[in-house]
Amino acid sequence: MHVPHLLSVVTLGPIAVAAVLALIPARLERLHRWLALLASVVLFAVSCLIWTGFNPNLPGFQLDSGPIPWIPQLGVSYHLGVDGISLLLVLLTTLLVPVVVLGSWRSVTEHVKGFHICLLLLTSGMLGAFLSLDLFLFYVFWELMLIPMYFIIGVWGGPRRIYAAVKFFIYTMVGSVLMLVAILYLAWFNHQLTGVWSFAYAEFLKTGPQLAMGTSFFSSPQMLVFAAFALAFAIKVPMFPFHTWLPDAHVEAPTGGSIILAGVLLKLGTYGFLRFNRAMLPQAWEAFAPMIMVLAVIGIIYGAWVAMVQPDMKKLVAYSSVSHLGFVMLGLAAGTAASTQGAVLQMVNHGISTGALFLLVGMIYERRHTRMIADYGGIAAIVPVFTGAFLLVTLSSIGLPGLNGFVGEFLILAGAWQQHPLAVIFGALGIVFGAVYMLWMVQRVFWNPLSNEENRSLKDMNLREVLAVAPLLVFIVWIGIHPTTFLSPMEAAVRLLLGR
Amino acid sequence: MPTHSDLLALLPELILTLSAAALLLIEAFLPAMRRYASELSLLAIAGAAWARLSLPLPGASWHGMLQLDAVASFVDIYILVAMALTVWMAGPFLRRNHAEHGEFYALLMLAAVGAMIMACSTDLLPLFLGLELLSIPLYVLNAFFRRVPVSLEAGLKYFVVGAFAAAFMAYGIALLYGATGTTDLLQMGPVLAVAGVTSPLVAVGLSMVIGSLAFKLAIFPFHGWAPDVYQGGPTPVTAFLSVVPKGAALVVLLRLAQGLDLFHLNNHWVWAAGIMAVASQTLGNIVAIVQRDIKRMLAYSGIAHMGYALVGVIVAGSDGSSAVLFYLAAYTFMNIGAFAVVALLSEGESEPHLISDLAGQGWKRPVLSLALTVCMFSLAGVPPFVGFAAKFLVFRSAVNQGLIWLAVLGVVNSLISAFYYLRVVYVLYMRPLPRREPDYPRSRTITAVAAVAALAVVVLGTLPTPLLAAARSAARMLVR
Amino acid sequence: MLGSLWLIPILPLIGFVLNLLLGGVRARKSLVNAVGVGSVGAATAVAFSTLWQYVHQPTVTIVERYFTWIAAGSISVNASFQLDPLSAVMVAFVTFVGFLIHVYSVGYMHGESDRAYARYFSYLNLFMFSMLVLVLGSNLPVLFVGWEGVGLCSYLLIGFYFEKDWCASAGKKAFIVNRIGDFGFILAIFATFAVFGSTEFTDVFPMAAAHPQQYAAMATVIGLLLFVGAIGKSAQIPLYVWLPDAMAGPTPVSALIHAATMVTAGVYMVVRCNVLFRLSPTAMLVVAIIGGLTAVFAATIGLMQNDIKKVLAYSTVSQLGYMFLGAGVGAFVAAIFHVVMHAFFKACLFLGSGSVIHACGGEQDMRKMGGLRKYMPTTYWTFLAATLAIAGIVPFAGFFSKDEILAKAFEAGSGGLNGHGATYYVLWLLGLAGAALTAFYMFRLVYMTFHGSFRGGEEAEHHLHESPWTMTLPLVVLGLLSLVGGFLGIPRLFTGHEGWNLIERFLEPVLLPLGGGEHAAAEAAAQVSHHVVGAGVEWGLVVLSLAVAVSGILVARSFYIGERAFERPRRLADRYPLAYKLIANKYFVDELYEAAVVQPIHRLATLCWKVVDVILIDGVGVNGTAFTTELSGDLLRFLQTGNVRNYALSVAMGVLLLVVILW
Amino acid sequence: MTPATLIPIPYTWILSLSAVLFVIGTIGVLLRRNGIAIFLSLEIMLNSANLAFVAFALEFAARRGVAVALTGQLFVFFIIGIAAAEAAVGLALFIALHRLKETIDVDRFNILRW
Repeated sequence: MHVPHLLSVVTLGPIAVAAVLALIPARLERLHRWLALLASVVLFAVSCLIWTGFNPNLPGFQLDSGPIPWIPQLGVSYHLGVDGISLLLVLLTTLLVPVVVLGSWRSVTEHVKGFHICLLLLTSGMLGAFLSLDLFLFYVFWELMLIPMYFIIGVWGGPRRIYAAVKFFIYTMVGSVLMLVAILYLAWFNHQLTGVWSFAYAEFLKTGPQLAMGTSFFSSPQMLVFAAFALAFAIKVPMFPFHTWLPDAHVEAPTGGSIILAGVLLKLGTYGFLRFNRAMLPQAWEAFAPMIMVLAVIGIIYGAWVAMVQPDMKKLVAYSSVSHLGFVMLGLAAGTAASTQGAVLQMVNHGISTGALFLLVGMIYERRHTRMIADYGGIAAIVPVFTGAFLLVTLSSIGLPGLNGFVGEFLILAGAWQQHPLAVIFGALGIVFGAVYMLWMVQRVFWNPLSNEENRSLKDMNLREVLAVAPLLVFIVWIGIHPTTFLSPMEAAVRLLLGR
Repeated sequence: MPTHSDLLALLPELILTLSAAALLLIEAFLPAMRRYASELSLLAIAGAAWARLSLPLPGASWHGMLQLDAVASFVDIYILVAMALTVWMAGPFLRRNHAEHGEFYALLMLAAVGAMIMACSTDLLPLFLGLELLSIPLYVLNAFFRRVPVSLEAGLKYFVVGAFAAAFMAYGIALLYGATGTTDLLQMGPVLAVAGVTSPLVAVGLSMVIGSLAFKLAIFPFHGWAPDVYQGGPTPVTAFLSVVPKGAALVVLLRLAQGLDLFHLNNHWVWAAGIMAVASQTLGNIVAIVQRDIKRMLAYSGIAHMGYALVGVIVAGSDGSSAVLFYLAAYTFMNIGAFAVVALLSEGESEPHLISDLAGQGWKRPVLSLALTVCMFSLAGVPPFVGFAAKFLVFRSAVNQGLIWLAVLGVVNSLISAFYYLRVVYVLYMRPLPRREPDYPRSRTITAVAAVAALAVVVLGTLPTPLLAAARSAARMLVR
Repeated sequence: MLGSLWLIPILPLIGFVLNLLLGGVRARKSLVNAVGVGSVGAATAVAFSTLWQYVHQPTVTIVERYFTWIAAGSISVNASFQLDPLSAVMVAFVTFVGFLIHVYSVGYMHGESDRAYARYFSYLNLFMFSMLVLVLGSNLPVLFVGWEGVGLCSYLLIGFYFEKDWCASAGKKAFIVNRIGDFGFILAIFATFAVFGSTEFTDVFPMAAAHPQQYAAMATVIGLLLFVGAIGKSAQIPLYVWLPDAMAGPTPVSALIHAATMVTAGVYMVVRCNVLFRLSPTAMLVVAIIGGLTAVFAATIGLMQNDIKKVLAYSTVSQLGYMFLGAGVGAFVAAIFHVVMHAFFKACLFLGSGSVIHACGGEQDMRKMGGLRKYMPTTYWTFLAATLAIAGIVPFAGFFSKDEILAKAFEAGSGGLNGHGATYYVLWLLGLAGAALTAFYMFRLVYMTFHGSFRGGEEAEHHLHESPWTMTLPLVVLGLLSLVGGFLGIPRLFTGHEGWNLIERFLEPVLLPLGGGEHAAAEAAAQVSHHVVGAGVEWGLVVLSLAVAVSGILVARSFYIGERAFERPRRLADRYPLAYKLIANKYFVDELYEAAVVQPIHRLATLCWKVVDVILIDGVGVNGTAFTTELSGDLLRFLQTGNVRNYALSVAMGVLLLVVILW
Repeated sequence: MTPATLIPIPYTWILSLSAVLFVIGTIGVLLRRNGIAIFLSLEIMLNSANLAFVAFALEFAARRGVAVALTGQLFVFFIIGIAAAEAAVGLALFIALHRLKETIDVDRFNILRW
């Protein structure tokens, strides 16, 4: 079935729904929840429409919405489009939103209205950032995500939520302001070459590679522009030295916030690297790839190690994200078709697995109001279903073959091996450490004697919670057994992107 | 003898002046009418705006002393809007503080006239007159609550430094006159182009003129008065003070920069102004971080923002000028919106407006807090609000002019500014209401003002095209 | 049936899912039995009918492709199974032994709660599925799926009694140590992709065999990496430490996973990739050395264990060592032969010990046993058969397979295989010594457990009883197999011609001939060495190994039988306290690892967190910047003195500044 | 007496005087603490500007051979007027301040600072 401006519907729909919610009095909390749930499910349905309407054989962008002149004086236009890469991430995003709504059903008890409005605005921001084909538009959506996320962490978060929220906001902005200058510079350069003012991605794809490489870093426009973009994305990913906002944000954010944060926001970093740095500034990419690879490998091992010694489940999962995203960056930096596809798939995998982990941790937190591993132990007998779900997700995140995590890591490493076996050797160590910290946590939480009497009265998952997790588990197995469903749509796009 | 057309050209100013006089008379002879002073002045403003928009722009008039072009009209409208918002919120504000006097509005209008004259004058004489006509009422307005110590102190400080700067202006004009034999900017330009700035008279004179304009803008190092005056003065006056004189002064600066072509006339100018701009941004932002009083914080933020705007002035040209004009409009809405909220979220004029007193208001006064939040994010330059569009334009002009360092320092500064703007937001929403809840007044009118301003911030931010178009056409007039 | 190999693993998988659900609803045990045992039984039936068809047609390699599993860029992996003699043999004994042990478990686990019972069988079924995928997989990644799958099941089943923390820890240890091995394995897969552009056995091995010189170098790399995986999975030095701990799991699990099937996966994988190993003398040598050392090393530890299962565990490690020794000397067939035989007798031994433990009410310490012969005859006789088999007494199963390996080792030495003759001689001697030790500790076990008089105390003695038929039946079957199984591979020596060595003849095609080059020469040399060693020498070897075994048995008898039992060993211990301490504490290897690997990493990690993250990046970097900014604000604010004259001054100064700059 | 006998004072002298006056005024504003004194200094500054205007006006008139250079002279009148206006406001302010604090020492008014 054909819907005109399908992408605009997906991107701006949530804002519209948020506006509707804004008009409904705040005391009708159940109504807000149900409306948000309904909206998010419909949103997922619509993005499935995009999937069905998507032609995997076309490498370029499809289903374009626009370009519609927005600020003609500056050559800014509203232009959305989807290719195989963004398609997957859009699906991931829309899949996670209903999960978040369900997951926050009990955990978010005050300012329910505000929460769902923020969530919907955030959704628009993320989708817009994935879909926009105009860098001004992209920047607007990119920053637009900050505000609702700032509120979600700061209002519904834990004890140190304000610190975490501000840290998140400033940290992210540090990167993005320089990116703004870089975008302006690109636009100016594009004007120098073509004589037209434009922020269109397509334009920059043509003119970006013509930026001079110069002799040294500071005399090289392309490298400087690259660095500006890279900083913004490296912080979002987050790559090794820029990751410290993540643990705070994750630990303090409410369950829903953590899911979105880990599930989607981090992907914007890796996506940006692929979409902008890799595609628009190829020569600089060549120059920087080794550095990125080193940082990625450091991130893999460092994240795993630090995760290993965390006493707090959420923090552990947060650091595990640093490690997992390291794999993605490794795949991108290696730059072979296989590793890149693996990286993109791994973005989705990480979104699903880590999202699920945060969801589950949130569930148990609701019951016992502690995330300290030491407060648990031996609860497997009391909450078998929960244990089963958690175990499955754990296995997926440590890359057990047959589950999604393995496929991504396998492709990344196998693809990277052809170019950089050394990096792969170190990266593969991450798989070992991954098993160490995850299984150690599982043992201390679920196995071992029941140390804490308070846990004896734990309730197992109820229907709502099962419904919240189920879709994620389905995808974990699906991607694990038949990844081609998700690999084939992106193949053409990746080939085109690397071809440049 | 002024011709008929000359008078017509100044019709808006005349309307305002006359209604100011009328208000004074009402104050004297019909005290009963006081209550409607605010509405009456709104009417007058509307009339003035109508006159400015409907009448054709004659361009040069009054023997070429006034240049009533698109720029002038853009600034006039902007001044009128700012004033309308101020007047609108002033009504309930004065009522609350039992200071409901017609003079208030009369003085506001005269100041506005002064600003409008400044904006359209291409000769230093009317410029100086406008400047004084703008300043003197403001001295009074700042000290309007003459029983409130801080208000008086604000008045004093503004007066002393203002008069001091005015004296510099006068002497500077004298020197320029001496150097060029004329006070007409348009004639001055060619003369200087030949003579160059190296002659001491010109250098000193120019410095004095620019300096006293920079004083109006509260650009470092002429900013000293701003925090104290903002903090002390009555909030609506502060709101007015924070936008109208700046608009006028910036336009004059633009006319100077264009008329004398400072950018090319003397490459030192770029450095001088660049340093002043960056210094204002940095100082303003860094000191704003540690402020407890929101009005004072907004003063420092204002210093920073004029720093950004000055970048546009440096670039000049149609790009820079349009950016500056857009910036003015943007700044007006977000600033007045913020001050409107501040006017409501305080227990009294003599009380300090502590940021911490906003704790928990976010969920208690949703509309008001949302407006403030929008203004804060906009001031911080976060899309999709107009503040972002404004900064974007300014930095864009800088980059296109090859002044990338200004752009980079600018964005870094706006990053720093996020610190304190965010603080206001999290105090509003993320801190609990204090046990002893402050009983802040409620006023539909002021809430409306805040809401309108916030709405404008959002709409102009998402659809900047019309405003930008106006700014660009105005700028084109400026450059020609 | 031949057209649908997928049916064999799928059945247990279905069983797994169903049992999970049954566990969820706390179904009756009988139902769980029906599903759990039934599914594996069905799988066994299908397997054997398939094999029946398979052996009755010219032995070819059947590859079944089902769908493309992973495909991106140059990487493409099919989900596909292959049936060739090797996988046929594996499938046959895996399903068969697996089935028996499922039956046995019915009796052994009946004490568990319904839920745990269902969980147990679901795990066991999942294991069967994974193991079958492992042996049927037609390329390395699919093999790896099974490989990790069995690892997972072993993790779950070792930690089956998860509320006991040592069980949970043992499970975790098993998984992580295996992961270290898998690290090598997966790198090997990547390397294979890089070198051959495919990982399909049917693509890679012929290619490698055709151009030995070309691939020799990479073969070494890949071979060694693969072997790292094998070391992990098959518990060789230095990664054997997990297997003894794995005995924390239920005994049938130890029998099935940690003796019969999973741990032999490493051997299977090496044999499967024999082409690559044969291309690389280095890899062969390493395999042989590791195997030989492990064989003896583990055996020595086995000498002094008192936990009946621990003894068997170390003996398993040692036997696996023999298998790798075999592979390392090029006796791939013998290795597989030993795998199968070992599956029979070691499963029998474990099940027997399980039946003993069952009888003694969970007691595992042999010092508290003794004289059980008269209480549980079936267990005793089957156990004895298996013991003789592992000790290598004619004509029991172990004799043929182990003797084959030793003989090949000797040949390798005398034939100077790959020019490492001396080393191979040493390895042969090690193997011989290991044989003696094996005979000794196994009979020590038998004597301590079944002979003499019961040392477990009065009321424990009352509960002694023979196990139910579900447990004894598998014992009997396996006991018989340990007796006659060896006849599958009677060497030419006995019968005079190759014909009787069924297994060798059957597995021959797995060893692709290498084409051309010095490797062919090396092969030839190896072949020649067959005949270098004359019949006389071969008989000598046979007699020698028999003598060694018997002597071991006699020593054990003299140590642990009769009224002066246990004296000699005690005296020995007193005479060599150091050696005693060393061996009794398993050479302190676990402690060593703890101190040399685990603790350092843990400390390093803590350092990264507390110092790098919290102090350096966050403290100095992030908060430091924020603090500096705020501080400078706090200083700068004092420029604002509040004194109007200073403001005027700054205006004047500003003008002056402008003048200076503009002038 | 005839005008011819008058010796014109060179305008530079007048300029110098105005410059001196301006500096004096500036220093006065910066140094004096008494409000009225500051205010007077401001007046001095403005008047120095007047002097400068007049001086230039004379010079230009002489150069151009016209009776009077209007712009300069005009400016003087406006500045005088403005000075008066400022005087009114300023004195009013000081009175209010005196009412409040019994002093017009500007250094005493520093509640608002930092």
